Amino acid sequence: MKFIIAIIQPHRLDAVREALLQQGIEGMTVSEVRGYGRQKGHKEIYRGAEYRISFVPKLKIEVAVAAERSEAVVNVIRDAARSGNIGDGKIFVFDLETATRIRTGETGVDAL
Amino acid sequence: MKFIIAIIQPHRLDAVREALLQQGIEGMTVSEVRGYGRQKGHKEIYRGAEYRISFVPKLKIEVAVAAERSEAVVNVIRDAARSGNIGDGKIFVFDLETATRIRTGETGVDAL
Amino acid sequence: MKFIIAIIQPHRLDAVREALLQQGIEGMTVSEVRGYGRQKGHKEIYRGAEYRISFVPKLKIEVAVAAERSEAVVNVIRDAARSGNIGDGKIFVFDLETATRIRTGETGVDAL
Amino acid sequence: MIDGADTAWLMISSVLVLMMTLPALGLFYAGLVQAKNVLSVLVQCLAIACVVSLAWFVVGYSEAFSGTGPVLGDLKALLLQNVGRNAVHPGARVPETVYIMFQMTFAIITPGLIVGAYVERIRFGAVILFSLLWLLIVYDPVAHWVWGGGWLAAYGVMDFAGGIVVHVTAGTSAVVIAAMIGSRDGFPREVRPPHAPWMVMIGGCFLWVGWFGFNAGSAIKSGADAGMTMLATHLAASAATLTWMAIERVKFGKPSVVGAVTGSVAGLATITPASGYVGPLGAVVLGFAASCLCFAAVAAVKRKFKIDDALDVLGVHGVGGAFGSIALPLAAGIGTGGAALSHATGQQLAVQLLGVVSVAIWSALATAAIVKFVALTAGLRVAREAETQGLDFTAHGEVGYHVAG
Amino acid sequence: MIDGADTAWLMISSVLVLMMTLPALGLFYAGLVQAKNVLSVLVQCLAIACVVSLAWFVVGYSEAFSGTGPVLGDLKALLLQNVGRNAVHPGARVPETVYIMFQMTFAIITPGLIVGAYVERIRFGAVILFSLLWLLIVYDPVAHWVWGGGWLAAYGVMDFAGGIVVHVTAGTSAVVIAAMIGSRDGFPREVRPPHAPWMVMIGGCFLWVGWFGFNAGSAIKSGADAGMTMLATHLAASAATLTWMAIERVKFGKPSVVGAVTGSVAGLATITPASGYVGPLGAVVLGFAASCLCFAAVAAVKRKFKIDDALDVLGVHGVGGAFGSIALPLAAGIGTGGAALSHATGQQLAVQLLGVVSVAIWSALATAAIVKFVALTAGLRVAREAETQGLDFTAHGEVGYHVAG
Amino acid sequence: MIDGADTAWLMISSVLVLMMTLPALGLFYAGLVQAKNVLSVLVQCLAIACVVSLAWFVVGYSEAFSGTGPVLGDLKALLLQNVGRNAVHPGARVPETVYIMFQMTFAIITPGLIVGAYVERIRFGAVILFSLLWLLIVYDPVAHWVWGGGWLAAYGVMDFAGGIVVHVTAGTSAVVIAAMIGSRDGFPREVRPPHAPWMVMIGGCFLWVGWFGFNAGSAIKSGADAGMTMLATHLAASAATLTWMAIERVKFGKPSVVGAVTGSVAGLATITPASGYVGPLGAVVLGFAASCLCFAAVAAVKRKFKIDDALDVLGVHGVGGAFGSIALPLAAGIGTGGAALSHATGQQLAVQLLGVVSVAIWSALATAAIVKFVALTAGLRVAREAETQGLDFTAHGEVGYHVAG
Ligand SMILES: Nc1ncnc2c1ncn2[C@@H]1O[C@H](COP(=O)(O)OP(=O)(O)O)[C@@H](O)[C@H]1O
Ligand SMILES: Nc1ncnc2c1ncn2[C@@H]1O[C@H](COP(=O)(O)OP(=O)(O)O)[C@@H](O)[C@H]1O
Ligand SMILES: Nc1ncnc2c1ncn2[C@@H]1O[C@H](COP(=O)(O)OP(=O)(O)O)[C@@H](O)[C@H]1O
Repeated sequence: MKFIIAIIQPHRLDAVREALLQQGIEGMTVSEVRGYGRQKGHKEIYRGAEYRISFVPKLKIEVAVAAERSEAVVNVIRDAARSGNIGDGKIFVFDLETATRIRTGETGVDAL
Repeated sequence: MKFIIAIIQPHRLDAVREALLQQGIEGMTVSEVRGYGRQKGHKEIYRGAEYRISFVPKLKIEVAVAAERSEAVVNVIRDAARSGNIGDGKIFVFDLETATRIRTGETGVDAL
Repeated sequence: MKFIIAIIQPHRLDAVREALLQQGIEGMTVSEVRGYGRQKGHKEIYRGAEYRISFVPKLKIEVAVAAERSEAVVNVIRDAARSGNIGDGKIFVFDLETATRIRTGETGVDAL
Repeated sequence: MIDGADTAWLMISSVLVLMMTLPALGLFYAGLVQAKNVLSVLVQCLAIACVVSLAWFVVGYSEAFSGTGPVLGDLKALLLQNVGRNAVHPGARVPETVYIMFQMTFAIITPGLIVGAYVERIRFGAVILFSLLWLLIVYDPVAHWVWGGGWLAAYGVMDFAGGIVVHVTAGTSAVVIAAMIGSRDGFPREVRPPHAPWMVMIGGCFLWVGWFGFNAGSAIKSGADAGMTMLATHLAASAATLTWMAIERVKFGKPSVVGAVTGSVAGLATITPASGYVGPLGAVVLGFAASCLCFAAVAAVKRKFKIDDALDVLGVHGVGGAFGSIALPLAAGIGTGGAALSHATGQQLAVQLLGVVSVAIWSALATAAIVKFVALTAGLRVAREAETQGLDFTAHGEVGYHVAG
Repeated sequence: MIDGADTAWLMISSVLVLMMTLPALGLFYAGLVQAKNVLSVLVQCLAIACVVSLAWFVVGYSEAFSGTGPVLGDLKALLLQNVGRNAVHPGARVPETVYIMFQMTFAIITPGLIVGAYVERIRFGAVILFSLLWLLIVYDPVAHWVWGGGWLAAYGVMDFAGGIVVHVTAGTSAVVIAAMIGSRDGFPREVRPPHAPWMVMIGGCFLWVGWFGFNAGSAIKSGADAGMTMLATHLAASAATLTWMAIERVKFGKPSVVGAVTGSVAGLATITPASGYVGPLGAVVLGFAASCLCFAAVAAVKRKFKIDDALDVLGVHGVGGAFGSIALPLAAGIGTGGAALSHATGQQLAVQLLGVVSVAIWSALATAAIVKFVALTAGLRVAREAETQGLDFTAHGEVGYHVAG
Repeated sequence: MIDGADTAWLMISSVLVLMMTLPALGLFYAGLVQAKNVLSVLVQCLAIACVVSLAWFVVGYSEAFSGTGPVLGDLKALLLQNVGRNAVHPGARVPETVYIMFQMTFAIITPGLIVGAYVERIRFGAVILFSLLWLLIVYDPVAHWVWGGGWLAAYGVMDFAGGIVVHVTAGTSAVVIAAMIGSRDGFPREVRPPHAPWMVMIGGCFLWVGWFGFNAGSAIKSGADAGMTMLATHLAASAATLTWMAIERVKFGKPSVVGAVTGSVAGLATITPASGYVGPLGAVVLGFAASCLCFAAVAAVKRKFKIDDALDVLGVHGVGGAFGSIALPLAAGIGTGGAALSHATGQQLAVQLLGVVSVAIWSALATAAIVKFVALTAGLRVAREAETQGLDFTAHGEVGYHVAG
């Protein structure tokens, strides 16, 4: 199995989720993160003073998939998450040794 | 070493932490995530309009352990986190190459 | 490629970010987590009642790097994040199979 | 002659009504939107308050309350330059300045209410331009017709504290601008729930307590009338709140906070025109009916007409205010404690209907024209990406919550 | 004859006291609970306000303030149908309607205070049923005894603004219902800290400023008595706040926000019965003693009696109100500025004690019976899972904070 | 003789001004700091309110308002023991107690304003000691000079509601303590933005509505003067708010919430001394000028002088108050509605300048000495780690937001 971590623009979440659903991927975990990269942060100006906000809000999506579907899923996320701007994010793929469904104790691909 | 990521129901955190403590696992990292899966989200109704909340609040627990303890720890988490309902979550196990304790610079199992 | 996860004290973020920048690492992802470990939580006292707060706020930094830079980056983070107190945190290193830049579709080290 | 007690009561009522906009209405609305738009709503309310105040000073007060022509005031009070320091408001025992101030707070909150229609997608410049024009073209004339001795006053229309002048104008205009600006992206399927019901509740509470200044202040005198008005206002709001909760309990199984507060506001909007004319029992009956009616109206606007009047200005304020204005002649006769009508009940009913309908029509037409004009000049709606990212950052360069340092 | 100034003062005092419940008490309590119960507390306060208001209108006011029988009013004011628009309250110069309104705001906040005892675990239906019965069986009779010409008034019991009528009734009843409903899951070891001390502070501040309406409004007249009452109230609160901070500084090393505000409320509850009778120095002394006593009481309830009176209604309000009521005859004599007692000091002390004890006993017994009844009918406590998940979602279908979109 | 209406107005004004500190100023400042310091700011405001109140009771009122010596009061009102229950304030028709209360709320907010200078790094003990000494050495004498019949009053200095007494003293002292305590770690490059602009907005709104008590209450009488003062205050704030927004729009492209509210406060501070003397047009002009000037001053303090007056007390309050005090003689003559000056315009200008400058010098010198003393005794600044971790936890043992359970 593979474990995919995607860092995306927050407003692409719905698009990515729908694209994954269409691929039959029905499980995922999302969390809020802040990113630092080529996309520079922004400035906020309060009372004439500039505040540099270096980190940009991003979402992290984690999906565990069977190894053979990994590439397809990466492609799907890439296409759905792309807006064409700097800061669109990254997709990382890891090897996943075991997966367990807590409720049933099932393991492996069945647990996903 | 292995790195275990468990996605659990928020209210099972105390149970899981105590179970891990009893196993002698004294370190872990927790974060808030939102999950999407078989457990469907809920609806909130405001002024007659329905709002679908697709994502369900979950907690993510991360624990690094010596490889030989990995299976036992997975079992302990599975048992402590189970409430028997859909949405109880998953446990993922990864290979962990190196671990370093920042304070002392110790590495490997000593760093945990 | 390697994927480095560091759990650090929140107030060391700026130091770590600057140290990484000097190493030429210009991308990273940060999130808020709560840690449990040797550093015990604190007590808050309200109206004479003690409340134990077991979890301590930490930050998690994730950085993907080319395999050959991994060790250097771990060392840089370790030095920048260290305050010498219990609770300074850990650095974990994982093998990263593939990385993709969403915007361009570039993969591998180019995507970082 | 100036009476210290009446003056003190009207001054404190002015403070209460201003508090209804700054910050009560702002909080009420800001809690209902998404977290990324919380600041935009607050600053829209603030900016409206300021623009209206200056416009009121320059020409608005003259238009509405100076002279008693049938259609418009006589503009003699431009820049308030004819208002002496010790001038007394005709027919009352309070300084002219205090009357100007009190009426200004009404002029502020009325376009403020319309904010609920266009939140989360309007350009900030459009808010300012729209509110200014709307004040001069809709609010001021209507206030003159009903309260300033204009043609509706001549007909004997009764509107104690603004069912017609405030709520019918705002409600009708809201639905027009909502329809013209278009729905929020994703409406109705993907719209997000209120980001901070607790904020809605605080805003609602301050609206409630401020409303005593609104209604009981409208007696323009401290005494028995103000007293009964306050009691009636409170009882109607209580009855309406419980009714809304009961409806939700029956229909959805759970009474919500947002629903309860919406019921309070519906009750308050409904009692407004009648508050000075009904006794306690009449007030309770009106409050009960208010929630039944507004609950249905809120759903109808969204589902039947599919108009994204985002925070239900028409359903809650427009319908409540119209209903209270029309039901007033009947409600005044329920139980003891009511006041006399201008006409016999049947005739009063007809007059009230005339007032509501003519004001609604004028508000709708004029608003349509103003919105058209704003769209062509300042531009009405932000770009899709700005809407997605939220107005707080795109229009004001700020972020509402920086809790994570 | 109606006096405009007295009327204006009583109207604005009513507004201030209502604000103490909506939203001040709500915020104060909501900040002290967990984030998952923030809305439930707010809506409990709102619902209580509405239920009490309607009950007050239907029968409550009659029970408490119509007629001067020893035990209960004469019910002649049912549905307020005998209250004329221009009726004047006997013995005062304000409209009857305003007196009804002012007293209603007291009737609202008193069961509101009890919310602090049962938060985070009670069924919403139980809140409503309990508060209604409690109003009719505990509050209204006691208000009649002390303020409505009942048997305690005949004895000459002094209670300027509700030490006995409000704080002793609420405090005693709170500990009874807390004991009967049982502790929150995990009490005392695993209970979570206040989720929003900033909200506690805002609520506390609005309680403080509202309390001027509560105490100085109870003079039912604008003038010297109201003035001294206001000054005494403020000084007592200030002294109590600093005292609580000092105690915490000495005992725990750090003065906390929640502690400081708790001190303020303890001081305000304690000065309440005495506020119209003491001078500035007496007020400061009372405030100082209030925090010493209440600080000890709060710890005792939790540790000795192991009762989960979650937000310390007995320890802060009950003990403060009782102490202030009993110490009143002594405090009135400290320094200049105090007012005359009904009896000689010693005898007054005995009468005050009688008042406090008999009201505490009645409150405790009646509350026990009411809670039993509610448990058998509406059901008292939510299921364990609902408590774990939080009342906001399980009872009201909402989430307090949706900051993450 | 006591007048009920004047008394009611002054009592409610006192309530409003206290609300300006508790909680309005607290919220305004707390929203501007980082999340880890939100509670510390709130509790600093609360503690200052309490310490000042007790000090006012013990000696402060005597120092400022008892007797008319040129430099200080006669201390005859120590512990307020010479204040009878029915005493009337000389020259007015309100009880002495109410006058004491009203003036106390001014004495509370003035050191409260200075909080903005030293937030996020001061020791809590230093806040208390500094504020106490500052009250006795700076505020009380200056209040006596200008309002208590002291030497500046003898010169005919005009300061209706505290441009000099409140804003010049606070602003000057703020910049002195800011310079002496040193900048926050990371200033100016790494300082974090306001953690909760919505909280700034709520605080700002309650400051605005409370300010009517501040300014119109300063008429010490309900009537025409209070009325015009209220109107002028509101118009100046409106004009200043819009002006600040316009400047930001032009300079940065976006008008911010924090900026808009800052403009409101700048306008309010500026109109304060003049509020009782100008007509509507003069008020609008002053409001407009206020934002232009304060906008420049805020930037200058930070950039030119590199002083970390963290929340811009000098730039907004000091500069605004000074400007309003000096411009008053001119503004009173703009349009109709103004009041008479003590002297001819030119001479009045000179007198005003004398007042502002002498008070600023005294405030600066005395503050420097007090700060030095506090540094040597209580210690001024927390340790670096405490600053990094935040004062909420390190000084008060609490956490502002526990949303995640
Ligand atoms: N080396 C990295 N390791 C981990 N996360 C990274 C890394 N580089 C970038 N990211 C994440 O990806 C986001 C987007 O990267 P950025 O360089 O801004 O633009 P792009 O995706 O267009 O290359 C960043 O905000 C950060 O969250
Ligand atoms: N393929 C997946 N990859 C990552 N996380 C997943 C995946 N499937 C489910 N999850 C996480 O596990 C949680 C529970 O899954 P769900 O399908 O709802 O129930 P169950 O655990 O009973 O199978 C989800 O809310 C989500 O956070
Ligand atoms: N076994 C572990 N797995 C995952 N995270 C851990 C583990 N042990 C510790 N941590 C994380 O590291 C943080 C610091 O650990 P702690 O034991 O308190 O101090 P130290 O880093 O000095 O050993 C913890 O708060 C937790 O977030």
